[in-house]
Amino acid sequence: MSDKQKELLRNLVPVFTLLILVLGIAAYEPRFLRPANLITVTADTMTLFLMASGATFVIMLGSIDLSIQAVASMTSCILAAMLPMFGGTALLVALAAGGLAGVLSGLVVNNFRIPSFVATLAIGGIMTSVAFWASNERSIYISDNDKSAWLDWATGTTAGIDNEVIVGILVLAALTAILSLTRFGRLVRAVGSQEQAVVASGINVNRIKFLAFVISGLMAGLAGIVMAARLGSGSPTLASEFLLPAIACIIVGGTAITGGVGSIWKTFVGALIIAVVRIGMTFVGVTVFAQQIVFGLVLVLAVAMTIDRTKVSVVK
Amino acid sequence: MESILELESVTKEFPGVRALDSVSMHVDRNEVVGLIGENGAGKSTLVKILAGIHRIDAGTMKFGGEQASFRSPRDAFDRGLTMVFQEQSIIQTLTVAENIFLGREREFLRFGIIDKRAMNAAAKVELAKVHLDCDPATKCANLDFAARQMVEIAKALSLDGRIDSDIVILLDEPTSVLERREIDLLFEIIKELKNKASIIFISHRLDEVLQVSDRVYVLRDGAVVHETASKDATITGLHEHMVGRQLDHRYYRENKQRQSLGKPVLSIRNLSIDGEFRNLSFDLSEGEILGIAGVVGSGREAFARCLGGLLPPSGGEILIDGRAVRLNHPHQAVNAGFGFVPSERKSEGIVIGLSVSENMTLAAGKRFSKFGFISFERERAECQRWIDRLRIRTPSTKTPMQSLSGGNQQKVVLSKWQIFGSKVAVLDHPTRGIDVGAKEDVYELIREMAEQGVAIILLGDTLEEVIGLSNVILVLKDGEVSARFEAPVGAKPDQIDLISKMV
Amino acid sequence: MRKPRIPARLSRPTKNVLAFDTVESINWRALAPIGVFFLLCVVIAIFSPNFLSVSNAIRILNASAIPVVLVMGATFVILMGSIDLSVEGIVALCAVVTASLVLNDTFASDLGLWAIPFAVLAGGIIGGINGSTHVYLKVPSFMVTLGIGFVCLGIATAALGGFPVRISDRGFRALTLGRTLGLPNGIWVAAAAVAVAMIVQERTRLGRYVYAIGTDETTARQSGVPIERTRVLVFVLAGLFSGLAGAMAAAQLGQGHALIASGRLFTTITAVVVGGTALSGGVGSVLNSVVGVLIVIVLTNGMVLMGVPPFVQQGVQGFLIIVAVTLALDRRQLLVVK
Amino acid sequence: MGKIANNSIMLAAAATLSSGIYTASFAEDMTLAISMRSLSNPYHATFARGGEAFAESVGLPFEVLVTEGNSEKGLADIRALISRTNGNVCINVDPNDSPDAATIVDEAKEAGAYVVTQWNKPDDLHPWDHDPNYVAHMSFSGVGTSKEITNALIDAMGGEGGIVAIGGILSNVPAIERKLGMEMAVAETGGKVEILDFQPADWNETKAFEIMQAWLTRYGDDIKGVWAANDSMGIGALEALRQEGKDGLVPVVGIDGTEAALAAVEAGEMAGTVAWDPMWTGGMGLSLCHAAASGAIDIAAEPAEHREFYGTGIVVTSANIAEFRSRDASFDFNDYWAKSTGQIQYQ
Repeated sequence: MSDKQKELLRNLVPVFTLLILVLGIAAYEPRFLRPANLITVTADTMTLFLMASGATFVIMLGSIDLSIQAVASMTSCILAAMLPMFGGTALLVALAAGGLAGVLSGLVVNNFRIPSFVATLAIGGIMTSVAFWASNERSIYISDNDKSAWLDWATGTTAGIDNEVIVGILVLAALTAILSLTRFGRLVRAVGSQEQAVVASGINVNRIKFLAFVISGLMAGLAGIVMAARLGSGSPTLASEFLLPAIACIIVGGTAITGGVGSIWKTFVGALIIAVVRIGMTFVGVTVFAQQIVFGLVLVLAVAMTIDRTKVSVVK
Repeated sequence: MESILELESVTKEFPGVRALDSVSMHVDRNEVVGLIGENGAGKSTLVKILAGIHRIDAGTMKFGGEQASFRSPRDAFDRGLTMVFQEQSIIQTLTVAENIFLGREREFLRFGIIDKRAMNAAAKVELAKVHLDCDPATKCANLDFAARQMVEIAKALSLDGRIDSDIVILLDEPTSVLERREIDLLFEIIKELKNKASIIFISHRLDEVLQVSDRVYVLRDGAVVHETASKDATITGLHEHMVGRQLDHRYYRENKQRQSLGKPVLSIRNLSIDGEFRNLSFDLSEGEILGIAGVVGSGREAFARCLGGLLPPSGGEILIDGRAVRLNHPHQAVNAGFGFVPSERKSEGIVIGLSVSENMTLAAGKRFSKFGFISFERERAECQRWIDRLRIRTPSTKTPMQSLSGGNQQKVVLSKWQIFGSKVAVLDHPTRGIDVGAKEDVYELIREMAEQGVAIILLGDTLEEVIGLSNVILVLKDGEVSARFEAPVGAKPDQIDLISKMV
Repeated sequence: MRKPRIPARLSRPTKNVLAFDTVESINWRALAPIGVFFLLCVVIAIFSPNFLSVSNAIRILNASAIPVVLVMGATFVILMGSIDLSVEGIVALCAVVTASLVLNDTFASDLGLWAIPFAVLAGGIIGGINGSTHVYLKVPSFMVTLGIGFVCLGIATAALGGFPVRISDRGFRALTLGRTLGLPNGIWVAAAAVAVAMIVQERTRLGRYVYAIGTDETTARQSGVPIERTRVLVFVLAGLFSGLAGAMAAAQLGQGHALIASGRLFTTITAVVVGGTALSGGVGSVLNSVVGVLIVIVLTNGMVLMGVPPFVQQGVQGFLIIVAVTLALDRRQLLVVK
Repeated sequence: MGKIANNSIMLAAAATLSSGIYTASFAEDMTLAISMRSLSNPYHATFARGGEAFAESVGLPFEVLVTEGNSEKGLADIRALISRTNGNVCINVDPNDSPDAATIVDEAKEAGAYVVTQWNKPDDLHPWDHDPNYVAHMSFSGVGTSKEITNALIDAMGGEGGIVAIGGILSNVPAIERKLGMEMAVAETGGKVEILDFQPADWNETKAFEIMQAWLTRYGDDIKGVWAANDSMGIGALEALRQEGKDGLVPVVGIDGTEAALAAVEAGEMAGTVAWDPMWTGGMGLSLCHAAASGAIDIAAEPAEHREFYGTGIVVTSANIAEFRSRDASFDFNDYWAKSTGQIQYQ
């Protein structure tokens, strides 16, 4: 029983980390705790979470997806370019384009046996070119009409809560269900933990990896769509500087970069930790010169706290 | 004679298992001591204590007359106790010379730079001691298994002349991968070594142990049960001490061996893998247990892995229920009806990060899910049934796999294929490294599987196991079938007969 | 006494699923990156004959100088199975340190070439922080170096309030601008870095231990290889090379600022992998990485020479990297591809 | 121009009287802030200093926010600031990307905060549609100044020959405008000047360096001039030329007026650059914003040319560098439109 409690405690470390950060900031600036502000902070975090949510599957395999930033930018361009002509179909096409990027990553990793680090980096480059092509090398504005007609689900409010938060929570629920209730989710964990044994059990591991990359692509695509909705435009650089924070929030949440251990809610908490640190610095009034330094240090410390070393033998 | 190494009432416990129970033994200067015992008898625990990987719980260890407790294999090595591991400790990406002096490059340093010429020259000296004629600058990945083994022995011998104290070399199953002439050479080397060092020789080949050693200890269930001078011992005598009884038919549940077999399931026709085995053909029926005997390198491991879909065949046919099947990938093998229990349990048998039930249903997952969603209750119930039936010691179905003992882990692996419903179980050393009680449970399960009509291909840990369990035995030698023995209850072939066909 | 020869039969360790280590394939595969490099050169030369001029070769070598110095460190880290994401941060910070120590428009100092040891030292110290945090706090190198990289960039920005330090010391700038024997000095510095890295890789304990750890950390530990110390030292080494690269970047562009290294990180890692070094560790060499850098630089150079439209360049580059790695990487040695 | 400014101050004074009650308590603990890409480039570092100088002059707390090139982060920080200050804040924003401006204006409007935007905004977003919170938009004529500097380059080349052009991030609005201005200037030469190649270097020095090297191989001595969309890339190209001993022989122009580029112009290595005045945009943007928020002026009553206006971009070449260096760069924070060069024109 005490083992179980320890396990539970270990699992909750990221949550405690988040609480400590929130309370720390609140102690300095109580306005941070106002419900409206908390909802805003959460809403602002959701695009980061969406991007990281799918990539969590890939990282749990022990692989990595570095194409998510380029994929998100690309889908924003496709959405913005197509909305005026095709309306809601544009949403589906943009999402499908994200999924297609995942398909490509999966194929390259599986069939050419190229490490995902390089494969997805390269696919990211290709997606950037697609984004330039789709956008005709410009930022494309989304008109208010199109926005209210097709993107209200992402940017409006429902019962006083920003829709981004609702989308984020739906994704959190859906992906958590996939990860913990389905056979696929279990196999993702198994592959990350001991790939050879899964192969020897007759599982088509390539299919698992492939699906994980597709989910990652789809979620990055969704992140791009929501981003486009929020910012009212699509641009080949819309999601730039998102990649490393997204990977960071997966790891900060306690998912092992070596694979096998992790969950979507941890990524959710990780994204909130990253956001709270960043926004918290603005709240506390940390000078902008020190912000990057503080952010870097907090990142390392947060991982030092949240990572579960009992399940990882060799730290690389 | 003076004792170099002395163990006095050494006890070592692991959760739930007393691995060593008050073991006392000594090794004298310039002596070769044989150490034998079945798997699970405590040999590997003893080795790990000597190597400084485990600490002893009670008792004393003296080395060179002084109380000793090694902190690490390196510590033991530096003080003169060196071992050649069963699982090789050669780093393949380094050269021969670098492996021999790994961690001890200091003597070749000139202003922080390794003097490679000096190191290679010194390595050459050590290699000469094992009569291995190869370039010390060769990468170890380019050597074959036997040569790497010799490099390991050379590494152990490099202590000679570098430290003042006596040297004890522990050879853990050194002959298992060697060919006959290499074994002969090794024994000659051991004879030469006796002038410089003491040797502990661990092997399951009793004839070799008697041939090379001066004295023999027999371990069983974690205790020394017998000690004798080699010249006074016989193979059968040692064997009986090892298993603790006269050959007992009940041990292998021979009474449950099926007399009448079901319909034919598997036909193998001229199956080959280049460089491993050639033209293997046989038929297997429901409930039949086919034992495969052969030394390492005979091709039997490759054959087992081939049926597991892990090594694609280069020629021949495999028919299940009369239909040809392709085995280029494990999932093809599994869907064809093969259930492969690998010898490397930790890396290929179980997924350490998953729970007991998740491991059990790893292969049969589809049966426990609807539209991809897992039916947890159905899964739990089924797994609980198997846990009860196989007497798997686990607090619950959700227990992480890593907290189970080796024997219980192996039962989980076996149940994985039972749950899946494999027609042909391919068991590659199913009792490797598990304790005696669990072994009997495994034997019981094998008989049950046969009773239910599963055809079984067995690569046993010991010859005795193969003989005891099988209906029929194929002996492989250099990749070809050298003999076939029928093994009906009451008319089992003799170990000697098999060995004569193996080597 | 009979002497056993090394049997010609190729062994196949049965415990690995897909591990074949045959003598011939290793040698052939090791040359593959060089083959890819030449293939690339031929293709570009067909479209643009100017590519094969001596002056362009020098330009390519010159553009490769800083990346080569960077991959010297990164290769060791990757050989160990770790990764260093702090490259951009360390280079930027060390470029700022260098620029501030030579004759410049912001600070009153004039160390000339003596600034280089300080920059290299600064890099080494940051590398030491990377390594110790990674080893002693047991945080994956990915996250440690990411975080420390941010910290370095932050310091480089804050120290100057966002302004660059401009170097007015012509003598110092000779580090990259001057020529010796017809070649820009930067190339010589890079060559020296390669020589040092080769010596470290082949002739020092550190280099050998890196392979041992990358191949099999447990066995290495049992053989008495000081794992922790080696890991820290490798990050220090990577920091030293990044520090040198920082000094070179300052000399090349005549200034030091926080953005001076932007874009260097992924180029560095791509070059290491394209060169044939496995991200899982144990397999590869600093020489491979030199070829990797040349491939990446020639690719950039070639796309401008061939007039590939700007907006597809990233896509073409991504595609070609996949092709290059497919050809260059000895993936059969990898049990599983992550 | 000056006249208009004076008149509007009078108007503003009148407005202050009328709306004084409303703003009196408001201005008391107002926070002033600047938001921009990052502090690690000289343009924005100076921009922030301008803001700081104004904040000091009125004794109000001052904050700097950076987007780090990430629109979402920029927006989140602005939201956090608005939330923390309860909307009692004036922000001078250089949006990361033009569409961000619309979102920022919406946020400000909702919370009662005041914003001035710089450089980037959608063409159809206008301050007068969002009175009073969207105070003004300040910019520089990207096309116009680019055309001017390109003409300076063409002059330096002697009126003919091939040029190579290095652009910013392809989809970036200033990058597009600057490229357009360059192309227009080249077109006006009637074929005497030819663009040999255009490559984007994403505002990055090192990329510009490598591209310039490749061009030297491809075009060699056919390159008679180098155009760069900003000074960083110009310096990168210059260093590539220096490597070959061609510095000073091939004229290079950039845009931004960084200290490095000005020094290069003085040394005769660069043919010219365009000096914006980030100190002025940073300080005056905030000053105007503060004036509107505190009621010193009635911004809603101001004419369009006071709501969307260009600042002064000075083309600096060797001919006027000495003059430029010795000019009086100081300005009066209360003389809001003194340096305006007219209402923003849309193409």
